[in-house]
Amino acid sequence: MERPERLIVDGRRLDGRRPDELRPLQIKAGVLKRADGSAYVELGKNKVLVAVYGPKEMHPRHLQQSDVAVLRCRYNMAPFSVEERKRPGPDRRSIEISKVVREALEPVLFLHLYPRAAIDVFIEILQADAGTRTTGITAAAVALADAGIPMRDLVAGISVGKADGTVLLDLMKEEDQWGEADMPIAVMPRRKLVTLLQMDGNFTPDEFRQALDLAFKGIERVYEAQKRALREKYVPASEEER
Amino acid sequence: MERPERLIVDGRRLDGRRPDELRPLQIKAGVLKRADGSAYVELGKNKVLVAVYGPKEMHPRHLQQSDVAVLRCRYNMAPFSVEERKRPGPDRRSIEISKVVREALEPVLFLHLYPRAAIDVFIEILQADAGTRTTGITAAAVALADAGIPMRDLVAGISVGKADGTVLLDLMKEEDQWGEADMPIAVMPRRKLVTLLQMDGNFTPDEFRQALDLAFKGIERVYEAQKRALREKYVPASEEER
Amino acid sequence: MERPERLIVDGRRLDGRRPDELRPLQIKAGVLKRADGSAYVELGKNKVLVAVYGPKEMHPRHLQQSDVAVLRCRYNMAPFSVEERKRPGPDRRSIEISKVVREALEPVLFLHLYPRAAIDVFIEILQADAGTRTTGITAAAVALADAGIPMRDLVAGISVGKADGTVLLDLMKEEDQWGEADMPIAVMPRRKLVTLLQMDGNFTPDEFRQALDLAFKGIERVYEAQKRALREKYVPASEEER
Amino acid sequence: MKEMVSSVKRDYIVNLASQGKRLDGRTLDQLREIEVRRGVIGTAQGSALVKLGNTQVMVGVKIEHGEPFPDTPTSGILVVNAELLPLASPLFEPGPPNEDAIELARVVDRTIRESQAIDLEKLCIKEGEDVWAVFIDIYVLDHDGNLIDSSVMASVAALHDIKPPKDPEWTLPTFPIRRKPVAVTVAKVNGVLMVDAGLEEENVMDARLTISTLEDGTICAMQKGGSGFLERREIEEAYELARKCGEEIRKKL
Amino acid sequence: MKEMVSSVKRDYIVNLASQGKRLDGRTLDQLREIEVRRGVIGTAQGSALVKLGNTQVMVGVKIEHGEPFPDTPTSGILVVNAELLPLASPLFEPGPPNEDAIELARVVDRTIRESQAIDLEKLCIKEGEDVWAVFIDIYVLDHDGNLIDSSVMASVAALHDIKPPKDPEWTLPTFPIRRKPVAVTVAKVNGVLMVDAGLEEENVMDARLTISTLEDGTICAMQKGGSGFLERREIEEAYELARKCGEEIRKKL
Amino acid sequence: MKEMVSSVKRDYIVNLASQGKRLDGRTLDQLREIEVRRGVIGTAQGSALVKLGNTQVMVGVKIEHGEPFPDTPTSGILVVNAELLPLASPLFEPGPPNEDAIELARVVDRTIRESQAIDLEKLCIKEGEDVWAVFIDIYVLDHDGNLIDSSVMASVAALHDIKPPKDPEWTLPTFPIRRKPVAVTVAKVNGVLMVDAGLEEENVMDARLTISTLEDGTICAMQKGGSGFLERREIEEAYELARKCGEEIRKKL
Repeated sequence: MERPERLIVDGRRLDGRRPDELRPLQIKAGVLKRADGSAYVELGKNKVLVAVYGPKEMHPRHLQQSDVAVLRCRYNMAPFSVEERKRPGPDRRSIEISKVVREALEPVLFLHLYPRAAIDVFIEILQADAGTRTTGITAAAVALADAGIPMRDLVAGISVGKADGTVLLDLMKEEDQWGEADMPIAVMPRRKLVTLLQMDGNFTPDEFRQALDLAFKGIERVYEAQKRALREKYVPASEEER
Repeated sequence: MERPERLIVDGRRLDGRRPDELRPLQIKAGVLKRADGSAYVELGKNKVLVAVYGPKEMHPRHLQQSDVAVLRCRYNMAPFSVEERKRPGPDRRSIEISKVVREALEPVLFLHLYPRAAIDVFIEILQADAGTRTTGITAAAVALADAGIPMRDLVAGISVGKADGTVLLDLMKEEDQWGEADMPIAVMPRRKLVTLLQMDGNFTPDEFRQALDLAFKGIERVYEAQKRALREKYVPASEEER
Repeated sequence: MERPERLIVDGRRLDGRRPDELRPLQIKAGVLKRADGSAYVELGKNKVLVAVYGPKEMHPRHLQQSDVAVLRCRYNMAPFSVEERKRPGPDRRSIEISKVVREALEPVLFLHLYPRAAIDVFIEILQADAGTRTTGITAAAVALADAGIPMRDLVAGISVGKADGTVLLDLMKEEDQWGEADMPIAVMPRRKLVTLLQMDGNFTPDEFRQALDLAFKGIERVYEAQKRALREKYVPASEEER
Repeated sequence: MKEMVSSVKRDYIVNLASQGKRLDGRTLDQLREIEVRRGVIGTAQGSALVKLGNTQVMVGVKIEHGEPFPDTPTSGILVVNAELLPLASPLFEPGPPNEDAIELARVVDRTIRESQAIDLEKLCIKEGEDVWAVFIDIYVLDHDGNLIDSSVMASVAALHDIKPPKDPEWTLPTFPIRRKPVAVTVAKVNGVLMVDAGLEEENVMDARLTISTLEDGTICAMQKGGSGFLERREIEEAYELARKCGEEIRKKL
Repeated sequence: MKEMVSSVKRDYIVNLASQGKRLDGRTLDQLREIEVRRGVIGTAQGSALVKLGNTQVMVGVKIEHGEPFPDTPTSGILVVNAELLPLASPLFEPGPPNEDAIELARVVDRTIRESQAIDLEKLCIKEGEDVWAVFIDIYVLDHDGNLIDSSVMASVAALHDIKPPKDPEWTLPTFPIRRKPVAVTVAKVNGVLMVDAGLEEENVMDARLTISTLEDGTICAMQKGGSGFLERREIEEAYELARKCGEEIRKKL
Repeated sequence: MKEMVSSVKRDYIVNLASQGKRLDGRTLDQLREIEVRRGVIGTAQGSALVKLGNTQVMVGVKIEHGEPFPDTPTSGILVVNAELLPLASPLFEPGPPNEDAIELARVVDRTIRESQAIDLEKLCIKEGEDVWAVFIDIYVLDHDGNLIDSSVMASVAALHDIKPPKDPEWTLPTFPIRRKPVAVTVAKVNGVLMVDAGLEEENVMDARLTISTLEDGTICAMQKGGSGFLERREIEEAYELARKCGEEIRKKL
């Protein structure tokens, strides 16, 4: 595909969004039978499924921690999730993402409640269109809640970036590919604490501050959608109307 | 190599056999010193060596089963056993075959007699010419008996199939490659219980029944050869003549 | 690079050495902070760094030996240590060398003093120019001494070989590549006991004896340099002058 | 890989079976509810999500350029891969496909390949050099039993969903798929045969026999599994079940 | 992978930090001593050994022919690999790079790539077929904390040390390196921010934020690490520290 | 990898050795019975089965097209691989070759390569592009000691058994094999040297020295193994044993 001459025309992005607009976001909790908790999220063309297992006994035993539960995360892309078929199995990118996603979720969990246990979070990217790691975090937080695991707060993720010199919320694939900067961020929304922050490209100090502003705005909306999804699962519709 | 115009001419196959005829079959028990039991089988151009170790302590320990012995099978082709050198190590085909071979042997073993133990069956294909998995099973049963492991029955294997529209016993390489169907089967011969059954190609329901008939005929002959091999090893020739 | 017509002209080698001359040799003990012992050796263009850890608890536990410590050696080449970038990770050559290096060091250690323990020797070839395994042994012995591990003797390594029909001490890259024989050797210098001996190429029985003679001469000089390096580290310069 | 089952549960299932009954009220020859959704993944040329009771399997098919095998220089390539994702079961672990995943992929492969459902000869671009490679990736999302049958369903549905790739070298009007092979796995529980075993039934079965058939009743693949044995009579009964239930499944695809 | 720390040691470091002090007497915004040695490896096109306090990192750069990626047919290739050698720490084990080594390599990669320090477009030999591949191999020799910053330093120093390869196809006068990106990692210890954490400080930190900047203060890469969180205020403070210390480091390169 | 030996057994073997005797009645410089069967595998170009006492090693040689190494564009390729099959010993485990298997393959490789037994220069088809690759696969079937010597025997016998491949590009009348290098491994048991150690002797030996020689006594490869040491005198004695027994072995090949 060729890069279009401009990614932003008259203040509108290729898909018609304004710079501070999110793509359509749908979250559903409790979509799998076997998993202890699960969630399915669509953000634009991203389709992400997450399952949580645990707290459960840690195997192999020598990885048990005597004072805390161990959180394990696996971010994985389906072979058919991208334009060119991806070979199954972890690559360097997915290993790094699995690590930062784990570190983005750890701050909200009470891991000391479950010494010697393991909590597993499996993130499957079924269809990818930029922002998969942050969408994965958004889904993982809902799946953890669905599994009934006590949490200090949810974690919501979103990406901000820059294209054609404009700071943008929630990059789509074309903006990620041809834009000038990409900054995934995850936040505990209640107290606005940042648990994941990565960036590549270029930001002036001023653009960086704008990007943070925009990110916190986007996080609010993601958080609302997360809460709605959990309410939909646990509060019967009729009861909610009262 | 080019496919010959016909695989069966005047009711005779490329090597002169009739449709219901086996290739020459030779079985020898107890051919290795270190192994607890062993057997060597030649079926036509197939050359197969099998060793059995066990029952023995299972390592690693976390794979022990508290109520039964674990049977482990490894089907492996020598790099020089086929036309084009095969890279050493397991591939998807050999992993699948190892599984179905194990499931073909399990029904005759009294695994509950040896809790926490392991029984290892190593099948090496030294020269391959179609029908290696069933020849491997035939050899494995003899090797298990040679190891003195109690068995309900032997297991005998053979392949049936179809070429030029004719249902055939014991496919050779050319018939396997250019024929229309291949059906490996393993049977506990005394009560005619099927422990392995696979098939690919195409069979009408009627051909399928013919194939089963032919298979059971072939199994009889394989069984006779197995018993002869075990007798040759354990009954001194002179004694047998009495 | 093309092979020069002659590797020895007027009794002098490409770098001006006589057949029985060593390349410049520098040894430094205790160059790393984290390691329990370490050494850095330059022999000609070879640059080798060795770290020793241990005796320490052996993990994984099932590899513990109830009566002795286990010595583990890893010989590894940096990707940038050779002309064409070497892919990281062990290859067959480095696995074999790790084994013979371990067997070259074991005779000087009192492994029965540390049952259930492990001693790790990590040999990193930072720049390679023939003779890396023997240089690695030379460095490893100093690093073991630096770690305070009791030893019967040091072990000194050197390579001898043949080029243009002349038996040579301490082959450099060009002599190794285009010469007729290469024989790495490691010796416990005090009693002249050989702990590593390998050879490839061709030696008449007479050349072989010459090569051994030359090797023992070279080992003496390597041993002197090893002792000097250990003295430099442990005896303050001022004190030594007294 | 079987899950542990309590002996009470085992006895209960076995008892029911001997009376021709099952845990979820089905008859022995009754399938669970089947839901097939096509076109679920936009980045795949073809895709489908199959729900068979609570079992969920997604399949995505990618079509790319590939080099033909030397012995079939004019034939397209078919690659089937199955991932038993750790999301789908507490017993599935991350890592390369184990023997269960490999067996699953290979049985699906044989069912599709041997049925000649895909006309691979049409997928040649340049003899001996360039052909179309068809990658079928089976993604098991939720495991409640009978992965073989549901994976064959999802694969066949995804193949029939294929939109040709946007590539100047693709010249066919449509993807050359022409048949609907269907696998039916018959489980043997204490001597009783039943179709479409749920997970708890699978955990107590002695053996299983998968029979893949075509519209006309032709068998194109079989696979026995499990540590038990089958009598000849049972094999012939299994074929009848496979034929009957296969027709039912085929209507959904 | 964190090492075990006694609670006494932890309390001591935390206490010092709350008073703006550190174990080795530094201030919170003070780097350890930096020593940069270039040209240490003759078999590499460029190399450098960096000592940051007791931490030692060697980098060797090799330049070889390579095939360009299909989507960037005129662009050279950059490959960054990091080895946490078992020589460097009792916690590093032989084997393929683990998640820590991969993260390290990828943060260095992004810092160099996104800064456009190397003009990759100049490294094309023949469009779509042959380009120069630049291999940066990071060799961690002694681990006393702050591997990211020291690895970026050693990589940038090695890139600036490059002697073009002796190859008839190399036609540039020099290696096309034009900038000096610098990474500064800020550690958060019990709410206190400090730069260039030593190993013992790293072992008790809650989180870290690496910010890579260029001469003009532009940010080209960031990476948060650790199981803790950061407030927005802390992120902005970290940037100021990164800018200030970055300039100091850049002078050494 | 050594097997456990009881101290009684150890003492017995050591005692015998000190009297110049051995478990199976041989003298110290006596080989076990050697049986060499050629042409045992029809799918290989050359093959041999060697029995050395109860030790059994099979070797199959395959000849295929290959690409030459850049630095030897006119030279054929020799690849030696050894598999310590789990059939052969309770201590051999399935999996990729461990250090023992790799050492075995590499000692055989050096013995054959350095003896120039194969004229690799004759195996060039098209300079820099296409040469013959000779794959020697060593298959250890039954391990009763002295795998190196038996593997060299079987490899050399298999090479001398080669029927040229049926390939239009093969133009030589015969396979260019011209020598018979032979390896003799001398074991040192409590200071006593003996040839062709059986498994039980290997399990108590301090060290071993393998010396590969040619017809004229030239040494083409050596390898010391084991955790012990050798005196110079022992090395020279080992050479004499290698030369003497080598001649004996060569007659069988």
